[in-house]
Amino acid sequence: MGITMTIIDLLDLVLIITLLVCAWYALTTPDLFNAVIIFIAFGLLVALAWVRLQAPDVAMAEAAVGSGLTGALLLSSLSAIRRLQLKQTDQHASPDDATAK
Amino acid sequence: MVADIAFWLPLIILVPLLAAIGAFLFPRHSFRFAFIGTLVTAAVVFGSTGLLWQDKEVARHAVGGWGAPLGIDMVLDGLSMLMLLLTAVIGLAITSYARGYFLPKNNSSESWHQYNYFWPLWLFLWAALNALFLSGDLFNLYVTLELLGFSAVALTALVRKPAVLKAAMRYLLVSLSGSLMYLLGVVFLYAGYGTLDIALLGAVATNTPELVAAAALITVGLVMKTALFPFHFWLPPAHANAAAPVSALLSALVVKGSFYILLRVWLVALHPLADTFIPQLLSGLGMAAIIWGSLQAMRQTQLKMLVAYSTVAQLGYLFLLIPLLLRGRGDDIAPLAGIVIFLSAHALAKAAAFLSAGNLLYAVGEDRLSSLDGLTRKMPLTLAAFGVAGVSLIALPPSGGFIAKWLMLNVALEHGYWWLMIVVIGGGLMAAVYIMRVMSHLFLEARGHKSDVKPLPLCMSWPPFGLAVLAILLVFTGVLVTDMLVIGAPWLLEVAP
Amino acid sequence: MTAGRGFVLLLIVLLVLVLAGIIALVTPDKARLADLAIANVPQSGVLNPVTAVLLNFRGYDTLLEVAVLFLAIVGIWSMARHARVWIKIPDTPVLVVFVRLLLPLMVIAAGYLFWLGADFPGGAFQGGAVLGGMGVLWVAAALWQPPASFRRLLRPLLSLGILAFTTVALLTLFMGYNLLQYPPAQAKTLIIIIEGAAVLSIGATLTLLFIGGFPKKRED
Amino acid sequence: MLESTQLYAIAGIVLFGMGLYALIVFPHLLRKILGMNIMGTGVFMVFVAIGYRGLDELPDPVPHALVITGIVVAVCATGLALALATQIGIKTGTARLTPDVEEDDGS
Repeated sequence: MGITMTIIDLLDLVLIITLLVCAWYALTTPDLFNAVIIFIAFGLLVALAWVRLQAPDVAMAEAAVGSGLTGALLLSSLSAIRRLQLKQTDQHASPDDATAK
Repeated sequence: MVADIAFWLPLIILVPLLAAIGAFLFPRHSFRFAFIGTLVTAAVVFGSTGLLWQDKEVARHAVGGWGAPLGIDMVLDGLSMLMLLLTAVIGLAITSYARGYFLPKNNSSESWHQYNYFWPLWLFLWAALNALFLSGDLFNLYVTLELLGFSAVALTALVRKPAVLKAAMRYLLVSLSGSLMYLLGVVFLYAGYGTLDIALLGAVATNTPELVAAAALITVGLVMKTALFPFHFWLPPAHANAAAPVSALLSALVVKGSFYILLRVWLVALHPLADTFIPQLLSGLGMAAIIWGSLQAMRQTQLKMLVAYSTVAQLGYLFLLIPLLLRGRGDDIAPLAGIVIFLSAHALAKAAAFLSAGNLLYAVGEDRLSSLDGLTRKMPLTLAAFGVAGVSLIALPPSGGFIAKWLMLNVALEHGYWWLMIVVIGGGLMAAVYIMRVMSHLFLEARGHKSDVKPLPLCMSWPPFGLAVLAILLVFTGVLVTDMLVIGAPWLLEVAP
Repeated sequence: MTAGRGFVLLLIVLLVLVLAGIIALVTPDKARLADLAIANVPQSGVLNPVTAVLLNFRGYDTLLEVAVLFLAIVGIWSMARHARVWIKIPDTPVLVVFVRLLLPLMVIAAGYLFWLGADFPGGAFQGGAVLGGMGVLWVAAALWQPPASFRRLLRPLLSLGILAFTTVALLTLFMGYNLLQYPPAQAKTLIIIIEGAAVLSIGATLTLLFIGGFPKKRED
Repeated sequence: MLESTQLYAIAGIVLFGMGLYALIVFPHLLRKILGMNIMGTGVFMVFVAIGYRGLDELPDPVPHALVITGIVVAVCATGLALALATQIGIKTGTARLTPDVEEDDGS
């Protein structure tokens, strides 16, 4: 019992650390496209966390809405904004937010 | 069934909601839905006021039949009734005004687009406000806050200029982060006390670390949305650049929504913290808001920007008495009466001011103060509206603003808070300066070429005047408001948890 | 600028430390609604406690939430008069076949999730989300350009969920019950009606969120 | 010794903080929207974590239902914010919130 508990806790710990690292990268990676991809991965990890917390309903909603659809939304907006910026290549030369760091 | 007030509570929310859906479903008839929706909503609110006045006791509607804590309760007491009533009165004026303001003058698809989307969004906003005022559940309040925020932002962005869109974006981001802070606070409350019902929380809450954390998060989140100094930065650009009826809604009602939640949560669930520094801090920030907002308003060169900074200042007054209110709670209704009358007077006067500003803008085409010279003769009713609203904003007697400040000062002096007197009087003087600046331009002799003033339709010239007159008439309502507010005080649930 | 950032960082680190400390100290045996909710599940008409909370105990929240979904589309259409330029997945034959195969499966999955949701994990939101995902794939793979006649169906489709919900709400109210108080015998039927309408509306809403504007025409 | 429920709750708070930081500090709108989403996920994680009582006890279904509501509200917020951001991109050529009034890092 004691040993299984420790193993489970270890799993939680690893999951949480991966989650936090993912979130940090999603927020700080210079390229926005990468950031969105990492965010989608982050969402899937969060869904895993919901499963660990015995919340399968939330896990499904998270995987489908929080990660999948939000990710798709972000990607489509990103491509729209980038295309706009390519179209008007004026003073805003950098198409992504390399300077947002 | 019909004589039972509990029956009417859901209708106060569902009528504008259904009208909003209809206005979106049938864009060609959007105004018809708005018109009928406005009248019916107002009628339901007025009817409920009558019933509540008759019953003199709190009405509760347990949605789903479960009752708190498992279900959600709608609660109608004196405080929420007055907020609903205020919203309905301003709502009538807005629907009338917006009909004239948005009705396309040419056949451009852009202006039809604006016209057709204004109505469902405005009805959604109204439904959200009503749901907010009636809700007794903290998570339910979160959903109503989001409904309110989304419709307010979409209404702001109806004017599709870069500056406005940016202001709307900033507004959205502040609003969303404020809601999330609020929600985290609610989670702390649930973690500590296992319930989301405000009244039940009031019965079990004690001064614990989780209550302090929740209070801090909820207060900061809601204060951001209420635009209390120093979180006011998003308000002036959004309120000044939106279309006039939207500016009126935002300044008169939307910021009051989050303030109302703050008030209610502090009166009941967070009351064990009444003697901590947080209420004092809010009062201090209120003072800072009055000084900073008034100074900024005096510096503005554009009318709507001036009126928007005046909102920043006037919101400060709402927070001045929070510590005294919490100390007295239900035993002493005077501080609350002062706050509520001030809130109402500001809502009516500010809506009138923004609508008059909209009229001037509509007639002249720009709102630089210097372009308003000598308009008095051309638009007497609008000018009268602005002047009368100004009287209440400065709080000259006799006006709602005056009686509210009078009540506040009485309470403050009674408790020895003499420094509030300096702030209140100083704020009034500064308001006089910025209002007089506008009036002096309007009464200046015209320097020629002002013949191209567009005539105003009646549905635009009367609503601001009516609202301004109501702001004055509030001076007679002190006793009525107090009697109304007593219904439900001290806001604790009699039912055992 | 960097000084400002450092200040923000400092404030947030402090906030996180304090809040984390407090949440860790809240003893995990505090009162919660779990027992009350689980005890009332048999009267709710469904077996999945989460669905019981969403559609019955706190159905009013969900009503407002469906209103939020509806409002989101009204708001987006008021801002963006045309669909934003969306990503177009290069239509390789493999992809086309893949998506074509996937679509019916997703419809089935959506229906299954919604039906299952009454008694097992799943429900209207998850089903609607899968439906929405299907819509997104459909649009992104450019397999389908909505014909003009279909656009007229969009508004009714969007409002189906909220209309069904408010209709049931009004029905209960006018039958003399409280708002959204289901008679136990009809509870399951009513919940299924609301959920069924909601699944379609949520699917449509999520797809239209992705399109991000009234699907009139592409901008280039 | 921390239990896993507390571990998740603390992680939720950290996520909330990260998201808030990004929302305040980074100028690009998409980054702000990402921050808002991560902030929300943090709140939800605290909420679900406090309803969890180990494997032997049933979890609290109330936070689960509320979090599902929250996730749906969050995706609506994201959709609305992205539509607005795209409009700003169309009108100004950049999807950043350049400070045109005053620096807004007071929060």
